[in-house]
Amino acid sequence: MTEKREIRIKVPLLARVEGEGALDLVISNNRIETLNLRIFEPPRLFEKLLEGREYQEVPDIVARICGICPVAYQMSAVNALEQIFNVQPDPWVHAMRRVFYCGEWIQSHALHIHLLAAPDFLGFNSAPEMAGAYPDEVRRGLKLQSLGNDLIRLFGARSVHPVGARVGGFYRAPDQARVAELVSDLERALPDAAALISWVASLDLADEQQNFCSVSLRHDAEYPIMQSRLMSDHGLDLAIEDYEQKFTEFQVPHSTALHSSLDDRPYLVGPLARLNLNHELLPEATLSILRSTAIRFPSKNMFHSIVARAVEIHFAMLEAIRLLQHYSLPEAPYRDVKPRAGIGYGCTEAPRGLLWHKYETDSNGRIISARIVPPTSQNQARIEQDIAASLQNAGLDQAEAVLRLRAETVIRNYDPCISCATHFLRLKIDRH
Amino acid sequence: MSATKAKVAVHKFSSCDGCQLAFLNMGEDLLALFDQVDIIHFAEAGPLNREASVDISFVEGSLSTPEDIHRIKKIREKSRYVTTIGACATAGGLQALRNVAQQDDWIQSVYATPQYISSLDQVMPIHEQIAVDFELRGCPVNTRQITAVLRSLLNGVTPVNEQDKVCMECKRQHEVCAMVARGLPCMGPVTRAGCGALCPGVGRDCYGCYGSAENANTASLGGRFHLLRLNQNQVRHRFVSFNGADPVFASAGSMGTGKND
Amino acid sequence: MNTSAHCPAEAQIIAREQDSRTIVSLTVRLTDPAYANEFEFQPGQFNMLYLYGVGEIPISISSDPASSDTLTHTIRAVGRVSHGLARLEVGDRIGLRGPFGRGWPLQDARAKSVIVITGGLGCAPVVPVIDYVINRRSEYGRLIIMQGVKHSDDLIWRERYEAWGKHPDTQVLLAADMGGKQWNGVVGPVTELFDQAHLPTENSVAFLCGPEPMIRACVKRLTEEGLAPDRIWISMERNMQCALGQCGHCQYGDKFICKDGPVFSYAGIRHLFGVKGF
Amino acid sequence: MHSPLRNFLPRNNFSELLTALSDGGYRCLAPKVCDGAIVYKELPSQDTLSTGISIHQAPGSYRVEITDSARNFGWSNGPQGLKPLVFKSRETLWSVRRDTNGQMTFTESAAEPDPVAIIGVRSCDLAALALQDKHFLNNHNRDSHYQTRRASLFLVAVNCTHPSDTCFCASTGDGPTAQDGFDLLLDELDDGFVIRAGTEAGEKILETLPVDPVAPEQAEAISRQNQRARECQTRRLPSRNLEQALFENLEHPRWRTVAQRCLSCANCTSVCPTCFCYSEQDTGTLDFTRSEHVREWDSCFTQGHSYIHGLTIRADTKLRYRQWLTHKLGSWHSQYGRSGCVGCGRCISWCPVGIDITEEVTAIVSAET
Ligand SMILES: Cc1cc2nc3c(=O)[nH]c(=O)nc-3n(C[C@H](O)[C@H](O)[C@H](O)COP(=O)(O)OP(=O)(O)OC[C@H]3O[C@@H](n4cnc5c(N)ncnc54)[C@H](O)[C@@H]3O)c2cc1C
Ligand code: SF4
Ligand code: SF4
Ligand code: SF4
Repeated sequence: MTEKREIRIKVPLLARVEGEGALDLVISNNRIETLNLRIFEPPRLFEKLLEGREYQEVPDIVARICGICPVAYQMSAVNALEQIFNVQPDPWVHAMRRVFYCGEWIQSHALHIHLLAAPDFLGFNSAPEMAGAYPDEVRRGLKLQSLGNDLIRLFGARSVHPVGARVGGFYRAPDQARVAELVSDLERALPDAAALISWVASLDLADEQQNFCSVSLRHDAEYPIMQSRLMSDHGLDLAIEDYEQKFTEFQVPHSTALHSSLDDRPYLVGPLARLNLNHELLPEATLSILRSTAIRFPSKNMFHSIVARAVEIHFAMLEAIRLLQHYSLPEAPYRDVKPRAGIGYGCTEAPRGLLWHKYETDSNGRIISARIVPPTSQNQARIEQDIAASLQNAGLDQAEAVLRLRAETVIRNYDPCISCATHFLRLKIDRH
Repeated sequence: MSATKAKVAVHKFSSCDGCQLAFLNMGEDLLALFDQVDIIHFAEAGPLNREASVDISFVEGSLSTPEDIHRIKKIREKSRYVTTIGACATAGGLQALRNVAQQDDWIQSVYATPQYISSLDQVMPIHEQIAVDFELRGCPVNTRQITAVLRSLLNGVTPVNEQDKVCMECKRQHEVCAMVARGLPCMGPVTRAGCGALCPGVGRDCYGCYGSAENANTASLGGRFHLLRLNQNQVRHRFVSFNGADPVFASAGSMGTGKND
Repeated sequence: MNTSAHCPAEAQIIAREQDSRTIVSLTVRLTDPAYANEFEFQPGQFNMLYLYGVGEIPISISSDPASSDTLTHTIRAVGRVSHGLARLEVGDRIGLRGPFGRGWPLQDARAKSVIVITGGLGCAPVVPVIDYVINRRSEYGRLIIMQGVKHSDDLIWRERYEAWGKHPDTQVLLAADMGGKQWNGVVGPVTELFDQAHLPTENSVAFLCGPEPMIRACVKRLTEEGLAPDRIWISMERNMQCALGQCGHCQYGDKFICKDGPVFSYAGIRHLFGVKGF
Repeated sequence: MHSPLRNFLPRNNFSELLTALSDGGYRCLAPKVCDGAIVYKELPSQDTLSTGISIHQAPGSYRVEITDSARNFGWSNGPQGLKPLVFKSRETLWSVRRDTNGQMTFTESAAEPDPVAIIGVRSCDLAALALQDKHFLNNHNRDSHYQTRRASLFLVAVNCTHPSDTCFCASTGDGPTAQDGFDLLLDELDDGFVIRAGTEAGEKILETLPVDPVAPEQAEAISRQNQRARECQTRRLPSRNLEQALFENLEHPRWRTVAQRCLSCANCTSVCPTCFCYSEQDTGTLDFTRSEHVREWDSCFTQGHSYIHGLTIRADTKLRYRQWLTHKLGSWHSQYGRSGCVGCGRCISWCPVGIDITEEVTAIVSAET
C-alpha cells in the first residue's frame, strides 16, 4: 500500500428502506474516519401527543407511527394497557392476536425480501427492474405479501392502520367462512413459502462472520411474538418491566433517532436475533426445509437475516393455519375493561425486532405519559458497527462504488424502519 | 393513449409511510403498474431521481422543516400534476396536533439536547406551500383510491373527488348503525367516504381518519356526542386527531376549548 | 344490436370539427349497421355519450334528424367527461345510448312564427329545429333567431348564422356581453335584442335554451310582451345518470327532466322555475 | 279481499312451512338479531326462528331486548325493508372491454334469478315494494335487474302486533295489517299462526301444510291485537295530500331550523324503503382492457345529487332536506299517485340526530309559522 487515498461516500437518500435516511462515510488512508447512519426524518412527537388521550384511542394513534408494522404497535400498546387495568384476555384473543401478528410478519418480510433486499443480491437497482428479470419470483413474493395483508385484514379490515384491535381483544370476531377460505389460501401457498426459503438460501450472500449480541423475547413453549421475557445469547434473562434497567437510549448528533445499548454495547434485534435464540421452537416442517439448505442457525453471518425472514414467513403461515384450523366464534371477541391508574409495559416482536412500550394512566384510563422504544433505533448502533466490519472485511481499498453498495446493502439487510425510529425527535447537525 | 409511458414519482415527507403502501400492497397488480407507468422516483421501491421532471407526482407526508418547503417547491416545478395522498399531506396528519400544543414544552421533555432542534413552528399540509392539483384523503389512502386516480389521469381526465359521508358507504354495506343501535359516538356523518366504512364494518364507530366530508355539520354531531355523555375533552379528541389541520374538524374541536373537564 | 336501456352501443367518430377553443362537434356513426339504421330522433332529444373507462354524459343531438345515420354532438369541454370527449379524434370510439327525452314541439309550431333564443352553447340543441324550419320555410311564419354569448370570441358557427339570416322572413340577432374587436353585433345581454326584433306575439312560439339566468330574463320579457306561458318552451338541464327516469338525479319537482323533458312548456314548470333548490 | 281466516298452523308445525319453502326451491331469509338490530339472514335448514325479540325505537335510537315471549314476530321492524333484496345497494350494470384497436365490446350484466322466501315481512314494506315496482317496472322503462330479483321473491308477511313508538303506518294507510302484495300472510298468536294465501304460489305452499281450523276465539284475538296495533300508534302524518301544502311553504322558517340539526348524512334515505336514487360510475383495474359500470345507492342529501357543471343546485342542507321532504310527501303524488311515505318510521329511528319527519312536516304545513 503506497498511495494515500481518501474516499468520501455520501448517500443522501437511502433507497429501498422505509423512511428517509442517509449515510456519511469518510475513509482516509484505509481507515474509517467517519461512519454515520444518518437518520434525518423529522420527529413526530408521538409520545407527547398521546398524553391526555383516552386509553381506547391508543391503538389507533400508535399504529400511525409506522405503516409497515402497525400491528406491532397496537399489540405492544394493548398488552401494556391490559397490564395496567389487570385484564387477562381470553385464550381465543391471545391466539387470534398471534394470527394477526403473523399476518404482519408475512407481509413485512415478503415486502422486504422481494422489493427491498433481493435486488442487492441479484444486482438490480430497484424492484421494478428486478421484476423484469425475475417475474416469477417477484410474483410469488407479492402473492405471499398479499396473503399477509389478507390475514391482517381478517381482523383489522385493512392492513395499514387496521381498525379491529382494542384493549381487551378485538372489536369483532372474523366470520367463519372467511377464516376457512384464508386457511385454504394459506395451505395452498405453503409450497411457495417453502420454495422461498430455498431460493433466498441459494442467493449469493457474502460469507462473513461477526460478533454481536442477539436479543429477543423468549417463551418456553412457542416461538416468541408477544409478551414474555427478554433474553440474549450473552446470558440476559429479564422481565420486560425491567427493560430500562439494562437498556439505555442515548442521543447521537447525526441522527434524529436515539441509539440504544445493552450494558453499554450495541446489540441486534429482529429476525436473525430471534432465529438465533429460538430456532429450536420452530415447527418441524419449517426446520426440515431449513435443514435442506446449507444454512444453519444460530448464525453469525448478518446476511442470513434474509433467510431468517423467509423462515419466519413459513413459520408464520404454519402458525396461522394451526391457530385458525379449528376456529370457532368466541362468546365475546373482547373483555370489558375497567380503567384504573397505574403503569404498564408491553413488549412484542415487531417484524424488525423488539418493540417496547410503557404507559402511565390516571384512574379514568387517560394517558399521563408514554415511552416507546422501536426496533430500528435499537439496531442503529449495531448497523454502524456492522458497516465498519463489513467494509473492513471486503477491504477498504476497494473501489468507491463497491464500498458504497456494500454499505447500502448492509443497511438494507436490517430492514431499517425510519418512520418508527424517528417517532419523537429532531436534531440539527452541527458541522464545525 | 400515447405511446410513451407516463412518468410517475412518489415522494415522502413527514409520515408513517402507510400511504405509499397503497402502491406496494397492490399485490400482483404492482406488476401491472410497473407496466403502465415509468416509476422515476420512489425511494422505497428503489428508483431514485428526486430532481427529474415527471408527469405525475404523488406526495405523502406533511411539511415540518425548512428543507421540506424547499423540496416541495422543487417537486412542484418538476411535476405536471401533483396529487397529495393521505391525511399527513392533505391535512397535516396526527403530527399536526403539535400545532395546537405548546411545542417548545414538548420538545424539552423528550430529548436531552434541545438546542439541536430546528423545525417549523407549524406542521403544514402540502397545499399550504404549493398549488396541488388533486388531494386524496385518508389515513391511510387505499389501493382502490390510488387505482382510481391513476386510471383517470392515465385516461387524461380529472380524478373524481369523493366527498360524500362515510354513512353512505356504511349503509350500502348494510352495517347496522353503531350510533343509533349502540349509542357509540360515530364520526361517520361528518367524515369523508373512501375507506369503505371499515370501522362500522368491524362493529365500531368511525374515528374520522378520512377527514371532513363536504357540508359536514360538526356542530350538530358534536351536540349529539354530548348527549351520548362524552365530555368536552372527548368530543374535542373525536374531531382533532388524525387530520390535525383539517379546518372543519379543527374548528369543531376548538369549540368550547378552555373547559377542560 | 343493443337492447339494454342501461348499456351503450359502440359508435365511431367519423368527423370532428373544432368549433372554438372549448367546443367540438363530433359526428359519429353507430358501428352496428342495423342499429344505425333504425335510429331515429326528434330535434331537442339527447344521447348519453360514454367515454371509455370514465363515464357517461347527456349531450343533445345537433344534426339533422333527416339524416340520422350519422349523429352530430356539439360538446363544450367543461369537466371530466366532456374534456375527454373533446380530445378524441376521427376513428376513435365511444359508447352511445339514446335518443332520450321529448324534443321541441315542432308540430305545434306549424304555421306559427318561431322565436329561437339561445345563450352560450345553447344553440346546439336548437340547430336541428332551425334546419327543420328553414327546410320547410313556407309552413311557418317568421323565424327569429337570437343568440347571446359572454364574449364575442365564444360565438361559434358565424357562417351558419349568416346563412340562416339570408333566408326569407328570417332574422338573426346576435349579442355579446363583451364584444371583441371585430364585433358588429349588440354588446349586452341577449334581452337587449328584444327591441330590435319586434317580436310577433300573436300566433308564435318561443324556443329557449341556455344558462338559466338568461332564460329567466328572456321568459320575463316574453311574457311581458304578451306571449302565453304555454307558447314558451324551455330546454332544462339537471344532473343525469341514467336518462331512464330511474336514478332520480334529474328530478325537477314532480318532473324527470330526462323523460318528461328536457324540453318543457313554461306553463308546466312555472311554479318551480327560478326557485332556488329545484 | 283475501281468503277468510280458515287455517291455523300450530307453532310447533311452523318448521313445516320452512320445509315446504325450501322444497319449493326457495332460500329462506328470516329475522335475526345482528349487531343490535333485526336483519333478514339466511336461515340454515335445521335452524329455528328467533323468539322473544322486542324492539324499542325512538328518534335516533334503536334497542333490542330479548324477552321470554315465545312469539317470533313480536317486534316492529329492522333497519332495512325489502329494498336491498330487489334494488341492490351496489351492482354492475354492464362492463366493456377494449382491444388494442380501440374497439369496444359492451356486455350487459344480468341479475341471476335467486328464489328467496322472506319470512316476517311487514305491511309497510309490502306497500313500499309496490311503490318501488311502480318506479322500476313502469311503462317508460323496466329495470331488468330489479325485475329479475323481484320475480324471485316469495313474501311471507306477518301482521304487525308490536309497532314501535316511531311507527305511523296506520296514518299512511299502509299497516299495521297487510292488505295485499304477499304470497302468504300470517297472524301470530301465542300458540301459532293463522295463515292465508294471497297468490297462487302461496296457495300451493299452504295446501301442503298441516293446518287446523281456526277457532272463533282465535279470530277474535287476532282482530283485537290488530286493532291494538293500530291504536297504539301515536305519530301521524297530516292526513291529506301534502303536495300543495308543501310547495306553498317553500320559504317556511322551519326548513332552516331543521337544517341546523340535519347532518345531511343520508341515513334517512338509505333506510327508507321507497327511496330509489342511485348514481353510476366506472371502475376497474389498472390494466386498461376492461372497465365496469356500476350503480350504487345515492341520496338527495349528497352534493353530487344536484351537481351540474359549475353549480350545485342544492348546496346547503336546507335545500337538500326540503328536496327530500317535498319529494317524498309531495311530488311523489304527481309522479306515482300517492305519497312516498309508508309510515315505517325508519327515517326517525335511524337518523343519528333523531329528526322526526312527522314533526317537521306538521310544523311546516300547519297554518302558524
Ligand atoms: C338534456 C341535456 C342536454 C345537454 N346537451 C349538451 C350539449 O349538447 N352540449 C354540451 O356541451 N353539453 C350539454 N349538456 C351538458 C352536459 O351534459 C354537461 O356539460 C356534462 O355533463 C358535464 O360533464 P363533465 O363530466 O364534463 O363535467 P364535470 O363538471 O366534471 O361533471 C361531473 C359529472 O356530473 C354530471 N354533470 C355535470 N354537469 C351536468 C349537466 N349539465 N347535466 C347533467 N349532468 C351533469 C355528469 O355525470 C358529469 O360526468 C346537456 C345536459 C343535459 C341534461
Ligand atoms: S355507524 Fe356511523 S357511519 Fe354508519 S350510519 Fe351510523 S353514524 Fe353513519
Ligand atoms: S370508518 Fe372512519 S376511522 Fe374507520 S377507516 Fe373509515 S374513515 Fe377511517
Ligand atoms: S334527516 Fe337525519 S338521517 Fe336524514 S340526512 Fe338529516 S340527519 Fe341524516
